Amino acid sequence: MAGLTVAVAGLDVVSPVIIPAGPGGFGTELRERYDLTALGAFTAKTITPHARIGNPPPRLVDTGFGLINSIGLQNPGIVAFLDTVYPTLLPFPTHLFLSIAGETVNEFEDMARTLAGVEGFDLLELNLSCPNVEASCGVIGANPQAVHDVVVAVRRAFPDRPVAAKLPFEVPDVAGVVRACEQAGVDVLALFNCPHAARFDVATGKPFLARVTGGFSGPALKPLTLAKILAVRSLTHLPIIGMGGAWTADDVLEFRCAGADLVGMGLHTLQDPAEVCTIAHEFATGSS
Amino acid sequence: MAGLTVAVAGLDVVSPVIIPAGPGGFGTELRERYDLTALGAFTAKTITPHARIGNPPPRLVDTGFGLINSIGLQNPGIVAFLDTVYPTLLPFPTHLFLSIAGETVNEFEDMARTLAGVEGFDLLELNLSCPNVEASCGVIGANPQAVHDVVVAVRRAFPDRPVAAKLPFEVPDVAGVVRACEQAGVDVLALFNCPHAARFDVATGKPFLARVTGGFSGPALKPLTLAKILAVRSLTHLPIIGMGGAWTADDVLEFRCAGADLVGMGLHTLQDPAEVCTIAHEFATGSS
Amino acid sequence: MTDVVVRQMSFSTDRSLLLLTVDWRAAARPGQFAMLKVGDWPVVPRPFSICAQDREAGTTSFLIRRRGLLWDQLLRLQPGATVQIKGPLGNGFPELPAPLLVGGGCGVAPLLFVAATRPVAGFYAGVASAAEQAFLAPLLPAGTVVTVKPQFVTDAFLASRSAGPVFACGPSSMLRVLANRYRGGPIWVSLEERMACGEGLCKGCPVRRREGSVALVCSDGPVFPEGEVSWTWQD
Amino acid sequence: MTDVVVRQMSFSTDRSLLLLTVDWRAAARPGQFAMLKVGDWPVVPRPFSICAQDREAGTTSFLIRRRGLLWDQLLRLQPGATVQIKGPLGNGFPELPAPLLVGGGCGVAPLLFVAATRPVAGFYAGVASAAEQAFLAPLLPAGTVVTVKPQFVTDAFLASRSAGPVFACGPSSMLRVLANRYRGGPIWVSLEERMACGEGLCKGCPVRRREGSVALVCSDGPVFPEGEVSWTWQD
Ligand SMILES: Cc1cc2nc3c(=O)[nH]c(=O)nc-3n(C[C@H](O)[C@H](O)[C@H](O)COP(=O)(O)OP(=O)(O)OC[C@H]3O[C@@H](n4cnc5c(N)ncnc54)[C@H](O)[C@@H]3O)c2cc1C
Ligand SMILES: Cc1cc2nc3c(=O)[nH]c(=O)nc-3n(C[C@H](O)[C@H](O)[C@H](O)COP(=O)(O)OP(=O)(O)OC[C@H]3O[C@@H](n4cnc5c(N)ncnc54)[C@H](O)[C@@H]3O)c2cc1C
Ligand SMILES: Cc1cc2nc3c(=O)[nH]c(=O)nc-3n(C[C@H](O)[C@H](O)[C@H](O)COP(=O)(O)O)c2cc1C
Ligand SMILES: Cc1cc2nc3c(=O)[nH]c(=O)nc-3n(C[C@H](O)[C@H](O)[C@H](O)COP(=O)(O)O)c2cc1C
Ligand code: FES
Ligand code: FES
Repeated sequence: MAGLTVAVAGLDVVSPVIIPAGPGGFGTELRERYDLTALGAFTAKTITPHARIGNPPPRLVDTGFGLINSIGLQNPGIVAFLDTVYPTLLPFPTHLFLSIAGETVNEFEDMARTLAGVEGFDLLELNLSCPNVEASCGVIGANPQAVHDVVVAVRRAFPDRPVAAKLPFEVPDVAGVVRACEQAGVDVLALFNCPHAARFDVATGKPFLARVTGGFSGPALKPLTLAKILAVRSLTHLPIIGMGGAWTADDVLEFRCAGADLVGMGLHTLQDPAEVCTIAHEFATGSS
Repeated sequence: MAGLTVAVAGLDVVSPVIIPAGPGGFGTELRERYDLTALGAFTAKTITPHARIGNPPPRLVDTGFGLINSIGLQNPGIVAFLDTVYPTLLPFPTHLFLSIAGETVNEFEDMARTLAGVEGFDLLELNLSCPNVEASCGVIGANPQAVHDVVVAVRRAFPDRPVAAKLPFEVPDVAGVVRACEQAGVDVLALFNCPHAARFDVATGKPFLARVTGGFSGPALKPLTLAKILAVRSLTHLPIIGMGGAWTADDVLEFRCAGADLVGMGLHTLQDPAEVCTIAHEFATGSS
Repeated sequence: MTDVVVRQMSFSTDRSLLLLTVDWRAAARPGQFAMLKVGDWPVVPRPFSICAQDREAGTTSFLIRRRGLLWDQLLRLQPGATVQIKGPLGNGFPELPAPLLVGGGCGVAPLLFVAATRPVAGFYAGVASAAEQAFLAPLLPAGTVVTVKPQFVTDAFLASRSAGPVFACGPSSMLRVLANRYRGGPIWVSLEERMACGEGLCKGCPVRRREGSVALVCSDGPVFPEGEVSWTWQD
Repeated sequence: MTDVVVRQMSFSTDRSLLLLTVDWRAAARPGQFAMLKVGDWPVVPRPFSICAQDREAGTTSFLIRRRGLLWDQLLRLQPGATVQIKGPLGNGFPELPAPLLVGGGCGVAPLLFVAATRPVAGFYAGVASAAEQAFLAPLLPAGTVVTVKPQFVTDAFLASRSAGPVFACGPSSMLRVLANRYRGGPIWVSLEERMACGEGLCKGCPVRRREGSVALVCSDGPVFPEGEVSWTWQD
């Protein structure tokens, strides 16, 4: 395998393999236990204006070829995150991306302003697409006008570092949303968050998850994700972080064939962070 | 397992397991080689006003947990179908459903009128959702007004037997389309046709399929299909034929938990028709 | 995950339980668990308590109940085959000298490991069938009280009027009966929740603490002082 | 699909070819194929030509090249394990008495079966490496002309100035060279196309006929008179 380093939104990225928001947690544990230097980037789990305890259990159900999760953005809130978690991350061994979600334009803007004053991370990702919360942060990404408004406000409050927009898997008007991202000044598209999925226990007739549906991820998704990334690639020159089903080094290459610049490995990170780092390392060094 | 016969749109169906349009071909071969009596129904592959040679090869690519197909509605056209294929099907050993696709309201209406004069089948399915043709029959199902217009015309021309609408996997306004189906007089919803998917050959960087994307089916889809069926079930009392990822007898039960009345097994039929008949038989007789 | 070789597989006569022994010498404490996976599929590993370790032979054993997708894959294994493992994970039981052990079903697995590391004040095991009883008998320390369904292990234990610290593992209904009715000493419970990472990353395995915060069964547990655990979830 | 037991597996020294022998006595004609699947995954079976049958032993053999997902599953098999099979499928070669055989790569598989059922006027086999040549040698009839890459089997065959009916199987580039340059008699080609059902149901494996219609490789073929096949696809 030839080495593959990538420049995205002004960042030199040592490997196209990144860890997307959520499956790697906030980074404290990973950073202690694994050698993350060969990763292109690590994205910390989404943080919100206030602490969230997340959804009731069961939060997970396996589907054989993937996993449905219903975490519900469990996080300590931005203040506690910056006070207690963030200091343990620095300096981070690779590019550090932070992910935020709000329910209103103001919430996004306030968080962005706070983070504009915080050193040590390289990109701000807007989670416009969490499938596991009822509030509007779960659906903003499907609405071109809402996307536009959030991004414009964030750009104003957070002018100096790149901003990524993480879009939902199911968007009625993809072209409209992509155009809104371009016009409002997004630097990177993160495609996609998990689509809605469900499983039922046939013994009881009841759903496995407390909240019935959750977000689906894993290798089962790959063929669907690839078609969607290809469609977006034909609409824009913005750099794309592709994710949803990437598991192997060949998958990373396949995502790049479809038009992704960087590739996130969510479920794989969650089951085996060391292996994801090894795959990243193969790309970083060109060994295999 | 308890026996499970179902009444749908006035038809007594011996088993909830059916063969959906396409994977079983037109029925001639299946009828000769397999005992179809325990199936709830068999749907013949979609026919169109004129013969179609279908898409260039490669038409298939495997994804491990499923298959992407790009058949492109290869069929002899309604006239040749009725002259040469249809007579070999009768009498059909279980309920026979026919599937049609047109590019305009008129084409649907004309085919429906022709079929209104044809005895020997039990339900007419409108394929409003083929992912593998560029013409409008691939997208009608995503547009409430178009669905309404097609169904109203078909109902007028084909008044005496039930009509099913087969909807696309990706519908921006599901509630609108379901309402259009109800108002225009659809008897059964067939949910769903295959979503768009793609795979690339990393050795060449090129897509595996001649037409780049195709329709995805197989067990990988099940969790996504179940969430979508559940959403439609909350919108309507119309009977639902669920499909997209059903493989085992337990899957059939799981689809029914989500709200499906009947369950189509596409990919499984294509690899092993005998096994699908056995599963159907278990439900028909209550043995297992 | 690390590849390890299957040394031995033995099934109960009704094939509802499997004792799986693999070549893995990771130093584990009783109450810790490992994530196991067989082949490529299912892609998500499952958590299983460490049931025994043989330091000399360099092996670790798991007691696995018949259930779901992974079981079908386990059935295809032969000694010499490879499985993937990640661990040991979790906190384990405290280092108390002579606990009372109360286990239901596969909940006996971590307690067997406790009993192998120290003298215990009593061992109460509830099993589903006579076949399981026969299968577990050689693994249980002398003097273990075994109840078979429809008998409840909690009834036998409470009737014994034992007193002292308890380590309990089993279905949550069983743990709640103990929590409500045992007054003879502190209880540590080993909880189960669906897991994916097993190491605190995914936040998939929450349990509410009485004071309101959320703990993770995999990395804050699976063993908790019973008094800390809230058995319901309120927003 | 039917479960059948693996009797024997032998690999070429470079492990690029596998001769897989299973307990399956379905009566097949040379040129027919079967759909094979290993375990639950990949879910779609793959087509492989029947390469040999031993009526007495009740076995059937396939010659399989290293490639893709199924290969990884095949590597996990041991004799005694079970694979799933559907067949025999397809039309097979015509019953001509003494054909000339020209095969490239795994295309030799169906031709080996032809040669086992009748005297042949000549056998030309192109292989990828010396390791493959050594592996195939005991299977090929005496007098077979073997070419090793970068030599072309079509060059050797055309240079021999043979005449008579030809059965050919291999990469489509090879078949097209034969079609363009061989004038010594009729040619039957065995085609490859991606398949899913193997029995004419899914319409996934089309080939255009010169007269414009679409045939299915699985059920109208895989063997076609060369003159019927259109090597390009025009709308
Ligand atoms: C710390 C810990 C230790 C454990 N130790 C043991 C042990 O020693 N022996 C043992 O037999 N089991 C043990 N378990 C339980 C074991 O992990 C589950 O029984 C197993 O994961 C389910 O099998 P499966 O996933 O293959 O079945 P699946 O077919 O995947 O499960 C069927 C359905 O049940 C769901 N499911 C999966 N896991 C669970 C679960 N834990 N609870 C409820 N539903 C679930 C699945 O999502 C699936 O939809 C332990 C669990 C934990 C958390
Ligand atoms: C009638 C017939 C007879 C055959 N006989 C033999 C035989 O005797 N020995 C033998 O080794 N092979 C034979 N083949 C080819 C064999 O079926 C493919 O090589 C095999 O299916 C590919 O392996 P895989 O699917 O596990 O790889 P995968 O990993 O699934 O394939 C890698 C990629 O290639 C694609 N692919 C799958 N099949 C094909 C194909 N046929 N052509 C091009 N791309 C494909 C897959 O979709 C996948 O995306 C035959 C094919 C046909 C149609
Ligand atoms: C357990 C889990 C938690 C997740 N949490 C978040 C999150 O907090 N914010 C977010 O933007 N995406 C979240 N995601 C989505 C991932 O960032 C990513 O889009 C997805 O996992 C990619 O698919 P893959 O798992 O198949 O690689 C989560 C995914 C999983 C599996
Ligand atoms: C090879 C193939 C051909 C298909 N052709 C048609 C078709 O002609 N008309 C149609 O409405 N659906 C067609 N479908 C979709 C199926 O009817 C069905 O929606 C799908 O296969 C269900 O998913 P499953 O394969 O996972 O069971 C086809 C599917 C496959 C796999
Ligand atoms: S299983 Fe992932 S946090 Fe516990
Ligand atoms: S493989 Fe299905 S029609 Fe040929």
